Amino acid sequence: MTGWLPPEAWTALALSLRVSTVATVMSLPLALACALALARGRFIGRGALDGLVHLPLILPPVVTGYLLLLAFGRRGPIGAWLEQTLGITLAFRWTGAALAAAIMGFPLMVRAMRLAIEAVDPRLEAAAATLGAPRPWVLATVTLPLILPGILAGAVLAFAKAMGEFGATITFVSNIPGETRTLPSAIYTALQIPGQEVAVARMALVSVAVALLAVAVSDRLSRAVARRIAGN
Amino acid sequence: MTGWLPPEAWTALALSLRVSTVATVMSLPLALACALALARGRFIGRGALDGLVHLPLILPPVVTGYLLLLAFGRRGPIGAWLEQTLGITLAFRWTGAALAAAIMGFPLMVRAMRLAIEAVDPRLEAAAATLGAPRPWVLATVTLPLILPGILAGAVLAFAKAMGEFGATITFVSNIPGETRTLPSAIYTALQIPGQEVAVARMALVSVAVALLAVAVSDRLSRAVARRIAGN
Amino acid sequence: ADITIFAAASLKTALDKATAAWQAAHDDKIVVSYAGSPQLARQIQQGAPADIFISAAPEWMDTLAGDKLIDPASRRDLLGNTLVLVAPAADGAPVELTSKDALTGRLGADGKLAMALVDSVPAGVYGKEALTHLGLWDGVEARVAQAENVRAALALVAQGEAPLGIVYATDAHAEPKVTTVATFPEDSHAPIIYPAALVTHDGAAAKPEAASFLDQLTTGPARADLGAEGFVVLPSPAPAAKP
Amino acid sequence: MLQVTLHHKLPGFTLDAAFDSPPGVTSIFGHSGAGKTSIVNAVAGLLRPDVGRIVLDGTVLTDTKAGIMVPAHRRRIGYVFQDGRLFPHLTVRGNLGYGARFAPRGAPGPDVAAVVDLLGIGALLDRRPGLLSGGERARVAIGRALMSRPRLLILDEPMAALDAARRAEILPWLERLRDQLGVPMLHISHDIADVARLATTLVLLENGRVRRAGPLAEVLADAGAATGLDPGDIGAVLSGHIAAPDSDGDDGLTRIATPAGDLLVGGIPGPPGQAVRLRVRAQDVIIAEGSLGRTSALNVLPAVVAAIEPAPPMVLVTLDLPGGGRLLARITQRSVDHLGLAPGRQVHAMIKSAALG
Amino acid sequence: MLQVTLHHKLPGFTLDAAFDSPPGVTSIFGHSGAGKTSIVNAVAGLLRPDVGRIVLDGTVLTDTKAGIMVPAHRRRIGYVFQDGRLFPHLTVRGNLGYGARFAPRGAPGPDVAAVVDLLGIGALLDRRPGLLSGGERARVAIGRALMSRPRLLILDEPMAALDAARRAEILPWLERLRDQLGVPMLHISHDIADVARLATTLVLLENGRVRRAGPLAEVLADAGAATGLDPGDIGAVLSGHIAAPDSDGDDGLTRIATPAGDLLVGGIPGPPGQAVRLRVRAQDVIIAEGSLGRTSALNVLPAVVAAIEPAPPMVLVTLDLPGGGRLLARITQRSVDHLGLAPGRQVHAMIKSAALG
Ligand SMILES: Nc1ncnc2c1ncn2[C@@H]1O[C@H](COP(=O)(O)OP(=O)(O)OP(=O)(O)O)[C@@H](O)[C@H]1O
Ligand SMILES: Nc1ncnc2c1ncn2[C@@H]1O[C@H](COP(=O)(O)OP(=O)(O)OP(=O)(O)O)[C@@H](O)[C@H]1O
Ligand code: MOO
Ligand SMILES: [Mg+2]
Ligand SMILES: [Mg+2]
Repeated sequence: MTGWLPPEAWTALALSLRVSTVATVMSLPLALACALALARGRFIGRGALDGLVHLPLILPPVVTGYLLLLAFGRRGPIGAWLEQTLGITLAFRWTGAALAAAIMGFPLMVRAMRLAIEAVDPRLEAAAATLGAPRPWVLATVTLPLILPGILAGAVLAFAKAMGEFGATITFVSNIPGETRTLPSAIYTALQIPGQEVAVARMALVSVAVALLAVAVSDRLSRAVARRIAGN
Repeated sequence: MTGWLPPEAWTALALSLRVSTVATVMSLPLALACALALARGRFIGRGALDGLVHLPLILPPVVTGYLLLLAFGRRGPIGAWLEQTLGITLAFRWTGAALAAAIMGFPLMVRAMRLAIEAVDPRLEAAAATLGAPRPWVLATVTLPLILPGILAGAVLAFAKAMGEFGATITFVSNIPGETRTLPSAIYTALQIPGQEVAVARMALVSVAVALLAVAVSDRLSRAVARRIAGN
Repeated sequence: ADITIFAAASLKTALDKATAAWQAAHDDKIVVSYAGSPQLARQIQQGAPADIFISAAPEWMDTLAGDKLIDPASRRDLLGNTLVLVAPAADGAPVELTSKDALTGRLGADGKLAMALVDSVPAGVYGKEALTHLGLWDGVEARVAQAENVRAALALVAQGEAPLGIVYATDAHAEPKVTTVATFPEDSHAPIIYPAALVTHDGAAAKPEAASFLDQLTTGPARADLGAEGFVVLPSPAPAAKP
Repeated sequence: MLQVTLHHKLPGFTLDAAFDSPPGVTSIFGHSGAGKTSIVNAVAGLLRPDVGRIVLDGTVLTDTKAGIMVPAHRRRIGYVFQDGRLFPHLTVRGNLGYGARFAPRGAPGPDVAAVVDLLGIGALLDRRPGLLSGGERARVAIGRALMSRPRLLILDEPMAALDAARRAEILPWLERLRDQLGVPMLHISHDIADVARLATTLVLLENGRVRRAGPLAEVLADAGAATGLDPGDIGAVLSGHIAAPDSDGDDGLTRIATPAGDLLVGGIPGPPGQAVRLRVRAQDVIIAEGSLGRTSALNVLPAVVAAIEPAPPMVLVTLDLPGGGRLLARITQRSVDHLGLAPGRQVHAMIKSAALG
Repeated sequence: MLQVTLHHKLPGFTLDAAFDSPPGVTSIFGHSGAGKTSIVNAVAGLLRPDVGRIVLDGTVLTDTKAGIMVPAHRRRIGYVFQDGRLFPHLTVRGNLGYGARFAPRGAPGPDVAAVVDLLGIGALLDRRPGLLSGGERARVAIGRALMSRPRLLILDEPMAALDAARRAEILPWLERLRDQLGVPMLHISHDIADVARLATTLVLLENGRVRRAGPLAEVLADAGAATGLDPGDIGAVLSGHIAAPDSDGDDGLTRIATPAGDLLVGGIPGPPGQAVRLRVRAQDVIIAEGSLGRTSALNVLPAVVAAIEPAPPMVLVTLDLPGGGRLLARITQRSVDHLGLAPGRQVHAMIKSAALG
């Protein structure tokens, strides 16, 4: 098996898995908050937030990567601040790759959650309120469990996107073997060389297999949840 | 205004709008069919279809573009067949750019629709059946109207993605001015020249403005629909 | 008739000038598709309607030649380039490439050396070759940040994210935010060559307009436009660089 | 004619029911959770029973042994759901129209105007279900099902959310559907008064099993079946027809001729000769001895005590009427003792006109 | 004490209601679409009225003029919704627990075991609402609201989906909540029998306006208010208390002492001296002349005709009872003529024991 793919490809796969998982998990709470705000909120700046969330989808990935570089690079205002106060370095690190992946997947995650939230019957939330539950509690115990399939769908979309993200990642954190060379970067590299088609195909296959597994698992999970709720 | 952006950028914008609109509109029916099949179907190959739909999300866009080139190029099996029997040329044409954009946005569109379909109360569909409505009619008159917000959400996601799609497009149909040089390709091209930051920023801004407008309009629409249904 | 040119993206500024000049004097419309050389070469393999291909590296031209997709007689080495070491403009002290720790010293504790992908993108491949030749590669290998293309590597230096980068002289020339701090000796790497050729479609003869534009490029006033961007304008007509 | 045999297991509940439903209205009556909705779901084609056979007018709809399961939309069975299920995206008009869309052209049945009028939903036509009150929703659901001109109409507690006045308005019309168009109905209700007015057949369901099924009058008058009923609901049903208008003038009373004698009843309009059914609740019958003072109770029928059965805290007295038919009277043991009642004893049964309306 | 003043416009409907609800149970009674649910929604804090003021026990909950709108979760008002609204993702146990989660520690009220027992939902505890029948859902919803130990309990047609037996089981317990714990209730029902047993105050709502509000007995006995009621629902309420056990032995009857005389009633258990209320439906009262034969009707009270009003197709006779209190009798015009009834006339009112249960 190790001969089938060069060892560096396995390294890249491991890194991609780490990056995608971290990106997905870390962006979940913020995505949920955004989805809630967008689905239920009535505040000034709602439109602006909506736009901001969609940006990574609309901009060519390299532009997003470039903007990330400007903001989160070592010399970037946020990057410098993070490094000095929290000791978090993103530039040229796998953490930066995770940030890029998280940002690219963010609109997908928020949309899925938001759709699910909008499908929740607000009358159930009203019922919870009459039972004395304050708003945050209602969200945690009624809204959240009901949108679990949506959260899973959003997470798996973001994960899949993270597994395939390349443009923003390489622009922001470059391609450093073992640190930021994710599977898509490795694939891209191979694509630049004539005659590497087989290696490309193999790596793509592995990437696809992993992401599809995630899709399948999440689908099964969310169906199970939905079935339990519907009761049949 | 025309001086603010070079004329070719306006051409690219017009092309991007055309490509994105066509991509979105043309993929709607198929996306809906896939979403229905995935949400409600119980058939062999459901998992395979699910995976296939997600592929463009998972694969690095250049790989997707390359696969499109292999399949839909002039020498590709599907491309050659399309050209000979239907006279449709996709390779290096804006129609090919639309195909690439449609495929890249497809998983997003399907997911949004599928989430919406899964939120439809099957008891309403059962009620329609007792009124004598055959399954396709039930879909058209009950399921479809109820998932309108989801369809809109899916369409706007796909449109936004199409406005930003670059990797697959340039790999599949190249970067031919007036034919396949979409706004993201123009941005990429400009990025190749140092000191073009202002032009890049302006083009990105235009692209973002258009996509955000679409997002805002669709949001307003789907809220209106949802409000009408909820009745308050 | 229209002339379609598939050209490596890094040629954009130079080639845009040359085509503008040509169109001022001729009726033929020229469209140029700029993208990565590998992408363009693969598209030509799939029947892209290109009349002229200008690659950023000879190997993709070789590939097309092997597939009999170019007119071998028309192939010429159009331009050459020089490989340079750049640093942010604010930090422009020259670097002595002969010294073993010249690079590592300048990079500091955790600074990165920005390059294009060292295994695949030509600028990266040349850079790695040169560093190896100079005995510097082993010292910096772990410090290299590989960018998608040479322009992205340039951007890393321009933004101050990387204290050093290896790019083409043409890139350094165009980006005021960087300074050239060293130039790699010509013999430290294979010659940097941008070959050009007419594309043939299924053995059909190339468009005469395309042939005359290509000739004009290699002989005409366009040479000045190309040279102004910092390219090495190779002697014309250049001998085919096929080994 | 509907024939139903069902066996179906759910976690924690087993349905094991068989009954025949002759033309007319069959009411299914039983406790909450007895399985009523499950039965009608199977009939409508929304539940595939583990084992079962359902035949409507000779057409096999479900037959698990033969592998037959006609899909719901081909059964032409209208269904007014317990939980409403109006289409939220359609106006009331749209909901009604949906019902009409697949109604066979020639099938008999009321048109939109008639249905709207009957159900008092004219003012709601352009509203969406989300803006309707609970009762309004129920009325629209009934209308929608009617518009589909079904071969069989299932009503699952259709009037639970309706007030008495609205109920009183709708019931006669359901009766008319039954009598004039002959639309057979399968009807679930908790209100035995509705059942008594509508049903021709009564199925008493207990815990997934049919406890008693048969003609309404028989089941209702069966003191043994009474445990399945609310004490206040037990009673008898007398059949008769509207007699010639009473000479005593137009005071709103209708004279109903029954084999046991004439009864005066308030507010049953109809032409002479029309068949009517009167439910006489055991609770509304007073037993009197031979000589009676003058009272406001206009209806006094001679009767013979047939049986006396305990129904704590009261007793149930079955009375044979001379012309045929029976009455039940729910009275106290103390009265039995007072009057010295025993089988064979000649008495009078007194019924207020007001109790028969 | 709950004070409500509301003005709220909806497309096609205007709510304009004010009433006071003294401690005890206030029932809101009115046609479908009259605005009952809208009123209780405002009380629960789920509807912000255009103009209005709602005060519960001195606490201002809503005051649009003062800009006060206490959020629903701080009102401590339990709400049994007309449409159930159980949490689909929680089991029955989880739903009950949700109600209990925010119940103030010290507040009086039943515990889970008591609620489960009362509502007969022990077997359902691990099931999800999707698997419950309509009536089961209603019972769980009642239980969930009770578990939150509210200061005021809103019941929006809580028993519409319940069968008579289950109703009969739950009602006494709601009475106990009212009497022993003093949980005030705002109650909506179409069933005047439930209303009569539960309510201390009755609000008759018509088309968004309060037509009549006041103590139950007054409103029910008001022939003028009767247009808002089903003819069968009109009646009087007599207050009394349980008298010493009857010497006549243990035949299940209870003697109730009222100012107008003693009445024998079936099946009202309770210690002597306990206050009870008896609803006497106008339909169940027979008017007799002085000399009476022996009948099974045990309760005969002397009375004086106070008024005779038409209530087509019948007439309503108001009877003054000598000891105080009134009865209504719904009889035919023909009987009035027969008996020569007129105000001031001495008669007897006959009421079956069975009708008083
Ligand atoms: N959001 C709304 N917009 C417009 N009309 C509404 C809205 N909500 C309720 N209505 C209307 O207001 C009236 C009162 O509704 P409400 O639900 O209070 O009635 P109700 O007395 O509870 O009736 P029911 O006994 O049928 O439940 C109805 O005519 C209803 O259609
Ligand atoms: N899918 C299911 N899985 C498990 N149990 C179920 C399911 N559906 C219904 N039940 C149970 O089956 C029994 C019968 O349900 P059904 O809905 O037929 O009762 P019902 O007679 O209509 O009651 P109600 O009068 O309360 O509506 C109930 O105990 C219910 O909890
Ligand atoms: O579409 Mo992108 O090109 O890398 O995600
Ligand atoms: Mg049911
Ligand atoms: Mg209501």
